[in-house]
Amino acid sequence: MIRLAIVDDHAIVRAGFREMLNEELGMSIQFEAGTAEEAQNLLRQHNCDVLMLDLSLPDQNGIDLLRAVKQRHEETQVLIISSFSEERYALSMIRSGASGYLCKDCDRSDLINAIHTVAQGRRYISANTAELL
Amino acid sequence: EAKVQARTVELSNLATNLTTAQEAERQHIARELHDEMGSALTAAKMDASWLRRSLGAHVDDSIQERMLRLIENIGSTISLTRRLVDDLQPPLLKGLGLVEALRSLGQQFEIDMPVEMHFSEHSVSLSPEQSLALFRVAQESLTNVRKYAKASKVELSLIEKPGMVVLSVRDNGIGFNTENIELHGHGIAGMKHRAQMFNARLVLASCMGQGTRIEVHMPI
Amino acid sequence: EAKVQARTVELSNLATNLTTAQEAERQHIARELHDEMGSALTAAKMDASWLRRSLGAHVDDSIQERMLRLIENIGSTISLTRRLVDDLQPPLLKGLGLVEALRSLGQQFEIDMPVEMHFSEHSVSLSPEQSLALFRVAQESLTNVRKYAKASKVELSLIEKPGMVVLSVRDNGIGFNTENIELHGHGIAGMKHRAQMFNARLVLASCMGQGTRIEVHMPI
Ligand SMILES: Nc1ncnc2c1ncn2[C@@H]1O[C@H](COP(=O)(O)OP(=O)(O)OP(=O)(O)O)[C@@H](O)[C@H]1O
Ligand SMILES: Nc1ncnc2c1ncn2[C@@H]1O[C@H](COP(=O)(O)OP(=O)(O)OP(=O)(O)O)[C@@H](O)[C@H]1O
Ligand SMILES: [K+]
Ligand SMILES: [Mg+2]
Ligand SMILES: [Mg+2]
Ligand SMILES: [Mg+2]
Repeated sequence: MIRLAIVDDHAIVRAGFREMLNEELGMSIQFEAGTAEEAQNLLRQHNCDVLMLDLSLPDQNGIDLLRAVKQRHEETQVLIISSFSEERYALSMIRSGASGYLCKDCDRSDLINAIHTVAQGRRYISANTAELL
Repeated sequence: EAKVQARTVELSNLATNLTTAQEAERQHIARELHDEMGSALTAAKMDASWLRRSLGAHVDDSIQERMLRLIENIGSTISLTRRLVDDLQPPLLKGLGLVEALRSLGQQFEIDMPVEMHFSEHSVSLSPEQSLALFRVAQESLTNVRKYAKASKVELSLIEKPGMVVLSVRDNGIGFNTENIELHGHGIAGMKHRAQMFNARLVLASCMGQGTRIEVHMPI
Repeated sequence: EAKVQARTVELSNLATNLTTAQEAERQHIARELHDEMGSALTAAKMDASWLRRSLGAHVDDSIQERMLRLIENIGSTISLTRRLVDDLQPPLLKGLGLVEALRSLGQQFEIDMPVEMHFSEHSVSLSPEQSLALFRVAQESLTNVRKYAKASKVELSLIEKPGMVVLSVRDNGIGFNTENIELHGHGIAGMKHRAQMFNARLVLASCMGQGTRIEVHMPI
């Protein structure tokens, strides 16, 4: 069972992800957070294999949270799910410790594929980004 | 005389304000687009996809087709939003700092020509405003290289030196006559003013047939 | 000396360019939003409504609910787009001209205080750039009135006179000392420069306790 967490400041977006993933066997959502602080608190209480992380959060930059997570919870894989463009930002995120980068408007199948990939400790990025690495 | 001097100060302040106001406006629009528009559209796309899955194959072809078109249409508005936001605001600047923002900028230009990059190892200590100013200078310089230089390569660097940070963009292209540049365009005039806003020095050196070098010496 | 003079010209050009560039950027974003975003969203909303009608009452409540939410969501992005476009670009200016744009601007301010409006009957012959400049002056002046004047009423007029068009904004509020305004804010400095860009004269008259009058005499 892959334990998931969703960090995004928009409830409606979290709800959308929850719906996409509820139907999927082999995954369960441990917690959701709307702020970086909430996420950090919940991470102390719950174990989580894959953290789905939005980059723009109200209280802290998503990138700072990414770094903090990688420092304190090494085993947690961070999958960035952002509405900023992958071609411009994915590489920097990967360099900062993310395991994957996905755009928010991705298809459900892409999301599921990405979660499986990073949960296995592999990288999930588009072919274009991979070429740049 | 004193009056002309006063007018110069007034105009310089005006230019500074216009520059600052424009950046503030960009940030405001980018935030509205990214936060409000972006999340509403993401939610809409998710709902549409959910509907498509829920309706499944039991519905008419015409409905399926329309559903698909709807999803595609929402997708294209998401792409447009993303493109507008990218142009308005370098989001990496705040989160990852100037070096990462410049690296990503350089990578974008690499599609057209090789970009050799050198960055100081330890994080550079600049204010957000200084960082934005240096980013905009790099952006305009690289745009000029792409537009005019006919260069086979360009170097982009940000180096820390005692008491200052030096941004440099250097190409090996055709070069140009740096006299009377005010007459041509506004990019360089804008860079000059941005540098001046922070008491930084702008060095512009170009030699016909040998390329162009632009540096900003930003005091820290 | 000559050097200061040259610097003044350079700065004045820079300020002009910044003003023009900002308006051009606003227009560009407004156009993308209006044309691309607006049309894609309108199409999406129509498709969603068509789907809702076609599915009719035969489908589950959960699907109907979701359909409704989707339509609402798209509707709210359409409103947001419209709001952004309106803020970026004075609506009506292009389509209906300066008088109508000013009338609508005045009506917006009427929520806070009565706005007495006088406009020349026959259509005023200004270039689009001149119209935009006058509109921006009126907008900034009315904003200042709202922010500072404590006025019980304001007059907004655009009158054609021989060889010129005169825009005037006059309030009966507290007034202010017009000396050293450069030190306070940038609104008036910006108006001044906008007027200068078209060889227009900006008249600023204010009397403590008696109100403020701002006029632009735009040559035609
Ligand atoms: N790297 C370069 N190589 C060759 N020529 C250059 C380079 N950079 C600038 N120039 C020349 O200098 C001129 C002025 O550049 P500037 O950026 O000020 O204005 P512009 O690019 O023409 O217009 P704008 O930037 O306002 O769109 C250019 O028109 C071009 O002729
Ligand atoms: N109609 C008015 N009545 C009273 N005071 C005014 C009026 N218009 C302007 N002022 C005074 O003049 C000052 C300068 O106005 P200006 O528009 O240049 O700057 P601002 O409104 O303070 O700032 P900004 O316009 O840059 O947001 C104001 O701060 C205010 O004190
Ligand atoms: K599940
Ligand atoms: Mg967010
Ligand atoms: Mg240029
Ligand atoms: Mg003002």
